[in-house]
Amino acid sequence: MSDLETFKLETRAWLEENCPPEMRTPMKSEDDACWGGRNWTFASDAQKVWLERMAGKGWTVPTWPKEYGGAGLSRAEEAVLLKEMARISARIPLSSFGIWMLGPALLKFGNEAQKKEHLPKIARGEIRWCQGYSEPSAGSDLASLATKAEDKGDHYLVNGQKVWTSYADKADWIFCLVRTDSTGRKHDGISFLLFDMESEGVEARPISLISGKSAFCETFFEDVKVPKDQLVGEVGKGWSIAKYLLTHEREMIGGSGEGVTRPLHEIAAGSIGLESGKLSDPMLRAKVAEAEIDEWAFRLTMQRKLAEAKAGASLGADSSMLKYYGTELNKRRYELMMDAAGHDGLEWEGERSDEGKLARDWLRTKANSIEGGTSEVQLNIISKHILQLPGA
Amino acid sequence: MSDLETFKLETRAWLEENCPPEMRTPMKSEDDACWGGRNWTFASDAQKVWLERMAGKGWTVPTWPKEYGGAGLSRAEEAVLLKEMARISARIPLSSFGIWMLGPALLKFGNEAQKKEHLPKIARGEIRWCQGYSEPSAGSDLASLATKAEDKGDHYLVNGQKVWTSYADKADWIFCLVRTDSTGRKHDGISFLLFDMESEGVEARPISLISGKSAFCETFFEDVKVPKDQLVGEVGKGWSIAKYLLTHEREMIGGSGEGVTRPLHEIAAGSIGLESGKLSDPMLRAKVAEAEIDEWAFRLTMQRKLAEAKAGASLGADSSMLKYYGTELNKRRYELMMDAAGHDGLEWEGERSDEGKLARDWLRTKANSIEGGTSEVQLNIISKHILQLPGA
Amino acid sequence: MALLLNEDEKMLSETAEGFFKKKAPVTELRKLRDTQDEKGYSEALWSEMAEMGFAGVLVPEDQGGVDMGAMAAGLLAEQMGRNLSATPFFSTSVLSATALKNSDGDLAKAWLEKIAGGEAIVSFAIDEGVKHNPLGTETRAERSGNGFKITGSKVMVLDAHVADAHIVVARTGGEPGERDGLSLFLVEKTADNLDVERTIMVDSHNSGRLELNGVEVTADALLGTEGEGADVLDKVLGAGRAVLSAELLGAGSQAFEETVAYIKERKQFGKIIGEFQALQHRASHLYTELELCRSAVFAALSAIDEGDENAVKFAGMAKAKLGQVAKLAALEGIQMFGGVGMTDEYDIGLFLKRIRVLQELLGDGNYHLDGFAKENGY
Amino acid sequence: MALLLNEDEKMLSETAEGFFKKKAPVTELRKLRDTQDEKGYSEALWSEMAEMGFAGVLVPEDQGGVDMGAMAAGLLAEQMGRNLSATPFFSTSVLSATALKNSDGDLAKAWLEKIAGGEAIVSFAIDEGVKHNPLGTETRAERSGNGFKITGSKVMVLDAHVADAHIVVARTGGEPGERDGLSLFLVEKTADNLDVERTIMVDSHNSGRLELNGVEVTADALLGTEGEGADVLDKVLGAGRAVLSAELLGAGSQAFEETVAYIKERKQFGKIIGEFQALQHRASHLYTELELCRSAVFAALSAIDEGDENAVKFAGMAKAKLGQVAKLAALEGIQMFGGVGMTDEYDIGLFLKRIRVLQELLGDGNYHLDGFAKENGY
Repeated sequence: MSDLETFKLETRAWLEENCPPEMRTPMKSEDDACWGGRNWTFASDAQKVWLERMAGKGWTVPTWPKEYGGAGLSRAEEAVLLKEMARISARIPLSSFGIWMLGPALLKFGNEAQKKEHLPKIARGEIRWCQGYSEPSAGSDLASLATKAEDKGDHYLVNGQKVWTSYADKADWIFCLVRTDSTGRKHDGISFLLFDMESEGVEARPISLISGKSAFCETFFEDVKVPKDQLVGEVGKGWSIAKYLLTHEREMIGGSGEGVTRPLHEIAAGSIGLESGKLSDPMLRAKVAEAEIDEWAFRLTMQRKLAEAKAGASLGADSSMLKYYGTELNKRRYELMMDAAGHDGLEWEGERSDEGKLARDWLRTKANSIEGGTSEVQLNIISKHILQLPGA
Repeated sequence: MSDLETFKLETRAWLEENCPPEMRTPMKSEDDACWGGRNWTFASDAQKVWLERMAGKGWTVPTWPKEYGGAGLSRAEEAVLLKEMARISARIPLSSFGIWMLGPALLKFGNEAQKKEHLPKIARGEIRWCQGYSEPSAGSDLASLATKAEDKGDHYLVNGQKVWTSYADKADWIFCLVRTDSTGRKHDGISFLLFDMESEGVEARPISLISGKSAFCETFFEDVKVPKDQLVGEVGKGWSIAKYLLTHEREMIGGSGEGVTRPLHEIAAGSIGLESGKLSDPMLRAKVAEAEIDEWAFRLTMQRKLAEAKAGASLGADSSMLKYYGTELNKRRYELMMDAAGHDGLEWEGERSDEGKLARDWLRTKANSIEGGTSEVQLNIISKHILQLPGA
Repeated sequence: MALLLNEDEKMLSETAEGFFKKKAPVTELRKLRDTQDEKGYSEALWSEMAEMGFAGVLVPEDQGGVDMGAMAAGLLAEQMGRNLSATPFFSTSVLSATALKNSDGDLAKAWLEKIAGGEAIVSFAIDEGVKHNPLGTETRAERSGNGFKITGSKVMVLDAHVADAHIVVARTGGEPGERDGLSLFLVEKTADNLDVERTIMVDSHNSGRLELNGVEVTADALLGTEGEGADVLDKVLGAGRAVLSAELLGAGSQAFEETVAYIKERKQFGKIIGEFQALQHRASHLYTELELCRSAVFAALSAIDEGDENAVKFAGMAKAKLGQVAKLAALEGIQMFGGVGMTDEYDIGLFLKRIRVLQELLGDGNYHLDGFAKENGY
Repeated sequence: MALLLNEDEKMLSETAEGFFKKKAPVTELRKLRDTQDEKGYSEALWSEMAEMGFAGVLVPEDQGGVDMGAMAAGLLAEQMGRNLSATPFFSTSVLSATALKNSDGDLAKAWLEKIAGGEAIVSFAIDEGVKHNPLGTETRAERSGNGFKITGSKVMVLDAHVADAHIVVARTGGEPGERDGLSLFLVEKTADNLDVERTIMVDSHNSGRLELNGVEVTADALLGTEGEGADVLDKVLGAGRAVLSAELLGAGSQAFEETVAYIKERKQFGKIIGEFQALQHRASHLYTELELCRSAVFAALSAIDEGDENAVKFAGMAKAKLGQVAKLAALEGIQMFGGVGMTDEYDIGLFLKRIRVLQELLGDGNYHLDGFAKENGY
């Protein structure tokens, strides 16, 4: 038996024994996720037990080295683990920007002390992180950020404002882009700091969105003191860490339509019905068919680009292409779903509409082509890096 | 009886008596038009007689002053004349860039001698004109023209090349933009010259287009001598004459879809047929309906803008809007006609397809959004002059 | 066809512009929404609209209206569209007033008077399913004693929960899908066996549902001729769609203008974003589309006033075009505003929501494209 | 599904790229057109293609072919699309070869051998009306003596006038619109009562019409089972549409790349026009669409080779997508080239013409969108 086969059987057995039955049902909403952190209240014992057991195995971050709280699995072993979890519909034990974003960046750019300090706590869900990138006046032009970190000898003094910081009101620590030098090119002089959200001078206020509820905050820093050893990488070299993380984020968002599997035409038929075997609205039918074929071609393209990446080609600027098309397509999908839902889709409150779920989801998709770099920015990137058009 | 009523009755009687029966049938193609000029061969006696009689009345250019070969009619009288001609399906007696373009420019910018010399010959169809604007390296950027006219005391020496000169191979004279000064801003230093196409050093070569037959030429000037009294307006001020003429042209092209009256859905139904009362191709049906509604809204907009212009408002940059939308819509129309025509529309030669008429017309429409200022240029003009966006 | 406004219309348009900007701007809609106002509209505003003659814009002079016609109603709606004003104007003064004035009888006249005086809100209950489908009406009205007994459900009934009466479209004959057999009834809010439910909508404008569980009405509650309601309905829907198109024109134009103003100010990458040619071209295209829209709206409205035989068809064509373009204006707006456009603080999101509702009401673009093709025999 | 090329395929693709660029570039098409070449293709080129194994790419090895499958055929077609190469490849080596190899019998084998050897051109005659409509076939084949007598008209028969034989789809039963009753016949060019007319097409590639005025064929001319031709047809059309999609990918990509190259050089208003952001965004969008197209083409081709039950469906989906995007590439190209693009001197117009034909063949985008919806039960 191959090592991988052995690993599979062992994993299956362990999961069978250790995954609580309550954790073997699909999450009904974002509210069912476990985010961890200092102030986390577990929704159930099962949620707590499941996190502890998985963290104990290093399986909240299976490919991280063991000394940082991971299990040191190979990519192939990780794939087996995920497959075995999927087999029993096991929930992910921990949702975490620490795992998805900061962790990879620390592994690549952090020093030994920082890795030792932060990674295990991320792996165990003890510290919940948020991301301090966007600023009100910067928008798409991330690098023109203005939040200032002054060198005060043993610490930096941080002043400024961030926006779109997801869950800043619930996070324990923040990884944050700040300007340590404003004399040279704007991309230089940016540094990458970590600090505690309970530091004096930090305030986070949730933002109300057009879709209502929101995880986003505005975050204000007034004379926040950050010890110098909380700088990641070199001073003034934070932009390369940021870019590394942005590419990650772009791929995640571009693929966000991926999980949605119910075919549009089924949704439409369920709402407006068929006449003589065809969708009762012939014009909508045409648009649904077009969208479904585009979804098919897009899914294939995701797969193809992933396959190319696995075969050694760098995804590079193609991630912009995927981000651009995937988000625009998802917006189209929701417009069509709203068309099909008709009057029912216009409700905003009340049980019948599940508190306006479709309308709110539809509105939420409008951010797809803005967050993580607007569609316009992605098109600029394609023009510049792929087509190499002048002045792009 | 009002003067206009009297004029109407007199006009009707004169037309009844003077318009030959052969000239009372719609033109079957461009070939039936009478262009006049030194080398013109009349297609029939009727064509010759009709031109002579109309020119004799001053009705080839009804609103021009009598001393320049016109009839000095008011706009209202002209409208009556056109209506009465339409009543008996009378053909226009003379097709002429002299009438449509140069005439209005000369009336506005020419000196008395030039008006006396050229306008009557235009009115009588004795001299056929062509327009020398575009150049190969200039394209949309008309003002960057390079054809040079050097001041040689009593004459200009013209060297350079024009392109897209319609019927240059058939025209007697050309009105031509040349550069008399290349030191200042490119819009300055442009002058407006008239000269004989039989002058030494002029050569016109027809251009073969993707649609086949073409009225367009490339025109070459090598040391062409042009007497100085053939300069219109001031030296270096030719750009304002050009702009005046371009606005004329834009309006003509934007409205070029206007005359086409057969509804798209009839054409489509004639080609692919109906099933249970609906176009047999449901997807094409959706696109045809959308295009027809757009055509309706566009026609209304043409009418509305004309009504506004009549009411005293200046059309201004709105002519760019009409040019942009009208030409794009016409291209869409022909794409849909090609879709409906299917296999039949793909034939290029032979009687069955009338020598590939539809395919050639379809290809010809692709120039709509290029000639007279590209769609991109029109959108720039709207951005700048209507929306007043910065840097447009 | 009148494609230019005459002096009276210009004056009305200017008056309306000033009125709604001052009395019912977007902040008023926010207030109604954020205070969870029970009525969902301002009674004081509605009274003023009655005084100005707006409430009775389509009501004959004999019943105290100003009877200015569809073009006038459209000009008012355009300004309400620009300000997202929440009023019972559309349900009461457009749909129900058109229905009532095309039905003889004292009852109709009495309600027209109340409408013109701002004393009554009358909702118009037609739709039953997820999509607009007038001939699909299933609600039944059966003879019962001297009157009728009505049974069925209605959705997307604008201003239902604040209405003093509802005009209900029901079948006295025929089967769903047929034109024959439709009748219109006036049902007072006090009727027995009538349940009215308010539904909170994405655009924060009033809408609701009616459940008619055997509602009894007297014979004079029948508006017009029994079974021939479809003819009245044509007029109601024609006027309704044309006026909705006008409101979409207002909302779309306002969204567009606010977007253009924003991109003239917002800086990114060291440039005003309005300098980026890609945005310029999209804005210029949209400008052009909105100009086409204005022509379509004027043509549809004036065709009604001129009694043009194509009036209903034009209204549908306008609704198809406006739904599509106003939506484009909203989508371009939300994208060009970027992140801030996603926050509730900015108005562009409210325009996106309102336009979504307006384009759905009385048939969306797909419905009217299909209808246009059918109308033309293809 | 194979979304990446394996080493063999990569090598084939590179070979084909070099071959067609050298042997059958656009100038060769111009030459055929401008000399009004009677054959409309180069016999020398076709012989070379046979030697390279291209002519027999789908022919079984037993009949002298290389039997490399649909993916290989698509890779060849892609390169022909890039060069607008005029060859009998599609009619003969794709459509007819697929039909023949899915029919038993010695006759089929004999013709497959000739195809692989480059010794025969075999056209495939299916369409009869202005639009593709395989089940609409009206051409009839009636029993006559030991064989059949075929009567009907065929249009858009690629390479008809140079074909040594034609595979004709005809009804031996059923009515137009029905799937049952279709049969395929091999008709030699020498048959009596057969008129072949060459039609000169907008893309300067070979096409023609057949008039079958009671063409007599022997029983062995029936390919496959009488009345069950639709099953073979599925395979022919599936392969045909997938390969056409590949050719569209080639033509669309080439048009796009030449356009991008042009806007990097052309100056206007003192700037390289490729610097204008509006053009950049349109180009980047098109790049993205073409990437989706490549995935669709690879998926459709490999599904055939893998015997996937959805292969025919995928081919239709790819054809729908490719028709639309390649057309966009041509239209954007012609607009961005501007005036010179309208002249016959530049190649972009030839791409526009060829793409128009390719997207029409075996069903245009509308046809396949509708078919896709039907296939999925809506």
